[in-house]
Amino acid sequence: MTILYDEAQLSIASESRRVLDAQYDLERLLDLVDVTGQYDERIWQTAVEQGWTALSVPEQYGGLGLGLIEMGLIAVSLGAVTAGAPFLTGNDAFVQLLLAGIDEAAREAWLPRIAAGEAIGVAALGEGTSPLPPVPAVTFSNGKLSGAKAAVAGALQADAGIVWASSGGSPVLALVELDDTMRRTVDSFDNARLYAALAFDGAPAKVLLEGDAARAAARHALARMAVVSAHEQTGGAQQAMVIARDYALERKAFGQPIAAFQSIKHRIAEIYGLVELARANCIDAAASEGKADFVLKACAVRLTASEAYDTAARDAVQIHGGIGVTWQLGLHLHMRRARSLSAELGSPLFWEDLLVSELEGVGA
Amino acid sequence: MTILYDEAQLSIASESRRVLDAQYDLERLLDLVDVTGQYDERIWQTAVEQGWTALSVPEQYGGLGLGLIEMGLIAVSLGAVTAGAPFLTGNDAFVQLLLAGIDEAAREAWLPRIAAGEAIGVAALGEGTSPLPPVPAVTFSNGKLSGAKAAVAGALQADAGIVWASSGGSPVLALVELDDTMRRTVDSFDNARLYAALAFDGAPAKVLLEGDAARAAARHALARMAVVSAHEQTGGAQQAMVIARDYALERKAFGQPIAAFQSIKHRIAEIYGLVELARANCIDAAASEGKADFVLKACAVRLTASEAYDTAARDAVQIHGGIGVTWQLGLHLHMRRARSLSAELGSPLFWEDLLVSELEGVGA
Amino acid sequence: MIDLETFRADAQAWLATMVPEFGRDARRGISDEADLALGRRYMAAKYEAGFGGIHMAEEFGGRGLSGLHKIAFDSEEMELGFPSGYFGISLGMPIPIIMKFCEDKAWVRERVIAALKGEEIWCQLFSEPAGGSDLAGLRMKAEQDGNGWKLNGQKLWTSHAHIADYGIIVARSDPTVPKHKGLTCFWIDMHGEGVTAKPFELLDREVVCNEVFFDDVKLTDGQRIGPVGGGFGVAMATLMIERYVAGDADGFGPTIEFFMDTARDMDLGGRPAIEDGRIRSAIARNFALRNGLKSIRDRAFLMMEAGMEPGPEGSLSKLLSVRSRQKLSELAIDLKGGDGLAYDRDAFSKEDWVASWLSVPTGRIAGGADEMLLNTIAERILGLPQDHRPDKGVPFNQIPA
Amino acid sequence: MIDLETFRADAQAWLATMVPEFGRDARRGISDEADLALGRRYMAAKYEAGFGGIHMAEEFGGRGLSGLHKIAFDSEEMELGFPSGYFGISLGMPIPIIMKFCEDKAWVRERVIAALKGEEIWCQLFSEPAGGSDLAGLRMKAEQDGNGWKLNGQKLWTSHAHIADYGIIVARSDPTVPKHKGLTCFWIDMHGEGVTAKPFELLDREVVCNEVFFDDVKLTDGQRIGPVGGGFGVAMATLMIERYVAGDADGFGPTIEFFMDTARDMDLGGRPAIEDGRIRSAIARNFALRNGLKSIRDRAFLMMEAGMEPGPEGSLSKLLSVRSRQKLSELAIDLKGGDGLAYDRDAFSKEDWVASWLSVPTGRIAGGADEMLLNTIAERILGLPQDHRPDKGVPFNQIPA
Repeated sequence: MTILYDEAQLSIASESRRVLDAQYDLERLLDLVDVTGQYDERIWQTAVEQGWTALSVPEQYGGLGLGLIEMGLIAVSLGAVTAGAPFLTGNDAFVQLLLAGIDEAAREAWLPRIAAGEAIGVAALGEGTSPLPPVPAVTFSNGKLSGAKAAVAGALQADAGIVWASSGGSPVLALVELDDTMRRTVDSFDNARLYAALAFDGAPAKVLLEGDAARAAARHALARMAVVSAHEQTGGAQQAMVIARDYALERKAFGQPIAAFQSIKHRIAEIYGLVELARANCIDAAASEGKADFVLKACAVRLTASEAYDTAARDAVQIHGGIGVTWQLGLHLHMRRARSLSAELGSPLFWEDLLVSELEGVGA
Repeated sequence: MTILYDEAQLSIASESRRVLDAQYDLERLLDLVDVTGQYDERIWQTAVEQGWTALSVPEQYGGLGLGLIEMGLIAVSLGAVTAGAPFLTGNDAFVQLLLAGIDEAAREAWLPRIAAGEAIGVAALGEGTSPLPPVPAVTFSNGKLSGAKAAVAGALQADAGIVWASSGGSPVLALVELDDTMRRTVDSFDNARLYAALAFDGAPAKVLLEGDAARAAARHALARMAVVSAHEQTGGAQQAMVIARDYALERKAFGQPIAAFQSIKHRIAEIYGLVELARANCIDAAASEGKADFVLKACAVRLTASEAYDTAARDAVQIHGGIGVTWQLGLHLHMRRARSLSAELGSPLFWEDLLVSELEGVGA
Repeated sequence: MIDLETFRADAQAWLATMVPEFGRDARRGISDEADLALGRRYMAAKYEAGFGGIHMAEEFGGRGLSGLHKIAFDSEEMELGFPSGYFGISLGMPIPIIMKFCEDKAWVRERVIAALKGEEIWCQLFSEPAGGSDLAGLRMKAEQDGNGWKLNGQKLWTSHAHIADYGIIVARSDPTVPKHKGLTCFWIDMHGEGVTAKPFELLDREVVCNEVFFDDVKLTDGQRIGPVGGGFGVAMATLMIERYVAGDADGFGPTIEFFMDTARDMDLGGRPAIEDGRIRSAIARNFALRNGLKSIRDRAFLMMEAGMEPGPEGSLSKLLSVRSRQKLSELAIDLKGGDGLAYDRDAFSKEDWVASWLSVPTGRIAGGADEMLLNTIAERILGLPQDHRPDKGVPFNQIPA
Repeated sequence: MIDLETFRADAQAWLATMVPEFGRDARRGISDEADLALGRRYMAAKYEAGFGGIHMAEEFGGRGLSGLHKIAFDSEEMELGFPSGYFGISLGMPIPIIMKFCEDKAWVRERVIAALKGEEIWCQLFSEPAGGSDLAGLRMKAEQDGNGWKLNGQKLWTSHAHIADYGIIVARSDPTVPKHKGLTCFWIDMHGEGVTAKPFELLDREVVCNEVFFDDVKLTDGQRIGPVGGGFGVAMATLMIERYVAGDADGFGPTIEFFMDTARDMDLGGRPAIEDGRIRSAIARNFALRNGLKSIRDRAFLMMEAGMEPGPEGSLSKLLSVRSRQKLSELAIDLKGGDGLAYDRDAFSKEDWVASWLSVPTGRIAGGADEMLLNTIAERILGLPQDHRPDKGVPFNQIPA
């Protein structure tokens, strides 16, 4: 893998953005903020039609067999439009974990449906404040799962999940079909993320991996989710920056565009720096999959992309002044999404610790 | 105590500043940077003449019996001129520890001489990276001290020290007369601080306090040093800010004073905020002596004053552009002093931890 | 005059008795209309109890106490979440302005008492689409009309206009002179012909602000406040009146103790988050900031009590406290992970991290954007030059739009 | 062309053999003169070994390799602390300029080879007391004098002028036109009549910069570079030439691994500092920053190799890396407490926190102050407007001083 995008990749980037821009509907997105259980079905339909659900599924299971770089480029475009369909990251992690697992039947059952957009999967790894607890409190025994998982994005509408659980002192990854009794809606400040806590009360499940293999696969899946999510954050950050820049050029105060005031001008330049660092780390991390330092690179991009999106969203609102804090302008969608993407995969503190552990050669 | 200065206090502030400004000699201060063992004797002579050495010594021992507020005001003035005589903080801590101790003979021997400027004392509490190690490595037994103390400001020229040591598992504060065999010069980036590591090899010493009483007195002395030093930092920060402001008003680029560019203008306004927070915390901490939350308030002012001085010094240099980094302009004296005051009494991390422990009611 | 501590104790005692009827819990889940009605009842009770016009003269039903007494009451009241927010601007700025500038004193007395009792609400119509920070850039037209005036144009960001009975407005009476010089101030009847208030939602769905449209609104010259062309001065006086209102070192968000509770409850790598250096740093830095701001405020109070003019450092409070609250709220939400994502629409911004975080952006704009506050500090306190302003000294109608 | 990795291996091998004679340890404690002499010997050896003019044509003794090869060599060389700093500007800007603009090619060839061998040193005389950031505001006078020119005035910040043999200078040849338009560029003999270089010390006592005084210095018109009045363009070309020189994601300070070693050795509250959240945060944030900058640089190299124009994000490296190094250096010194106060004047800024910290302020100014870099990013990349410039379009001699 190289950190230069090739022609095909560049066309994925521009084409996905074009398709999404054409369907951008601010009113619809604003409607999704307040209600639980709804998402932007048209965008997801587009994702299916465009083959994005098939992207990372191997060809033998009806997919396109493309890699993390391509997945990331789609995520950048989805991030830019604060897409109201939260399945990309979870679906991809579900696919990765199935591929890592030992259960060929499960792959054959699920991967073609995922690729075709007929089913949606999630990875339910986190509990409480940790996106990957060393010893999960959810237990697996006698083919059944018990216990609760923290808010999982997309889980309100997903068909199946792969769950990080403990089985007699050893970790497992277990595949479970989700039904409504297991989902507890989390009413959030960003409801288009479709958050649900998952509560298992003896739900039947199949073990895909156990022990060290499960731990390695879960770590990899978490890192991969972080990288996909970082692309989404970077897309959002870039878009918030562009919105802020355009407004600063157009809005006048004291007889000149506010962009001529260095407090505004330099702030946008600083955001540019954060966005470009995030983008550079995105490319680097995506190209590192399969290498020994993939988790390390995932930590690096997670941190820079979170910082970029937080700063861009916060400052874009501030640069807009009063109009920036109105409901109708919708700039708060970036602010909400920056926060939800940051909180849902573990705090910066978790990722800082993991990064240093990786540098120390300890691992999580 | 109130957080409003009274007339007498205001006159201490203005008079000390007037006296010091009149004697300010940049060349002399620059000369002190590079050589070890020298300090600005004229400034110290002035301090003695002005009664600053007598300030916190009780009247019965020939002093003025004034409090921390007055001591702080002198420190602000000394900080503003990056004074080349580093004895104020150490001398004051030496006095406080003698007063807290049980040895009246030692008080009678030392306090009048300190007040008269005939002797100089220091408190040697820190070791390695800690300004007050819970279990000091320096030991006291059979009337003798053994072991080493980290760089102590003023110690190259001090006559006596009070040392934080361990005696059979329990802490003690011990008074020791310093001779040249005990001093190991620390060649520093701010040599006017007269740093020496103290290395005791069976030096005769007298115990002033032991056990919990020693611990309480040492904590108090450290907090008081932090408060005096914070005043010095605040004086330095304010001065660096004023220097930066004046230069920004005078220096032109692109046809206008550089102060008209918001990157400069807002930065100076931000420094103003830090300086005023530091000043407000100074007054509050000095007025809190004797109250239960004195250590807490000392932590707060230590943190804000360090941040104010660091930022003011760093930004003042940056605002000056090229001229700011020349030796001859001497603005680096503030940069050096900001760093030396920050490093010599323990890192911000130590003070953050101590502050939270105090809030939690745990203490150091 | 009753001493401050006795007064504070009286206030606390009275406020405590009001909690069941007006406190935060009583307000949960009720409609906006019901909440406003509750607020009016609370204001009436407050007036009745002698806490309505604390620092006003007795002719207004006030107690003639000092501004410090009022601030003491307000600080205590703020912690309880009473429905008094509808009346803050009304009593804070327009009422003092009419007391200072209007000549018909009987009419003024009626208005003041009705406003103190919560029966009438005033709003302040300054900002416009083309100028929030740039007040003097406003475009609302005031034309001579017989013996009176005629208003046409639009205001924006007017808090509570949709529930207001009266308003103070600044309009451009002469576009041919430089922008600061062509403004005139009036009071208006918000129910009058041609005035239309359209409330809109902020990002947290709160409905406070309005667009207000003026369509040939007729005023008598008696509604004019201050001289023709003197509107900028009146507006500035308004903005200065409440310079020393009760600040909040917590930036109107949760306390440090609340953050510590959050951090104690959270696990971080197998230990309570409060044991982590980064969290301790956040606690320590925020404590130190707030302690400094409190010390600045206390010193200002002591100086005012002693008849001195407090220092300009009071202007730091909103800038520093609100900005730092934003990052602390983000950290708290992230720290809570899955739990941090949940949102309770009825939560109070001093007791909930998401509510706090959602309310910060408005706080960083309202009452002066950060950038304007920095300019004010730089120019007024430090003597640094004004920004370049191409519109300076140019007749308003010759400034390019 | 030799491939990059083979070339890098060759370079490493050769550099390793040079360490005993020219490495950091060999330079400790020797005089400035001896160090310069050592530097000249090193440059001669480098030329001899074929690493002198890596990307230059063979007529100059070069190898005709790509810019990437040169950058690869420079990165390897930088880690070893060789005395090559005296020749960096000389070879980086003046030499390419004379190669590009001067017509006497035989003379140019002589100069280039002498400069590559370290026998001659060039300096670049741009900044003046009245203008560092504002290059076009310079005041140095160039007057027509018979067939030639006469220079009078003062330059400032000229690196290595006191050891230089030649210089490139920009002077004002016409004060009656707007400031960008009245400048002309020349090469000069630094040993010539009327040229006086006065070196001065920077805050870390390093002697690199000079004031240079010009007192009726006579030049022939053959020393002119570019057209009369075209000096600003030549100067800009100079500044652009080395846009893609080897950056250093560590900001020319210690590596992250070095910081980790520092933090492992330090006690913090009874545990190694590296276990503390704040230290882990500093490590992680700095790693992520540097990793991003390295990725930007690698991508630029790949694009150049592929014949594409690299993106403008390359301009972020100095701004972000040097600024972050400042805070990391402060933290490291504070963390070391008593030990942090010690200062070794011979220490290298990549291997010592105090040396690093003392060298940062110069790094934040040299090659463009942070504020100018932000302006450049904002204006050139993001299309934001220029700052207000009262001097724009005004004849130079009518701009108020």
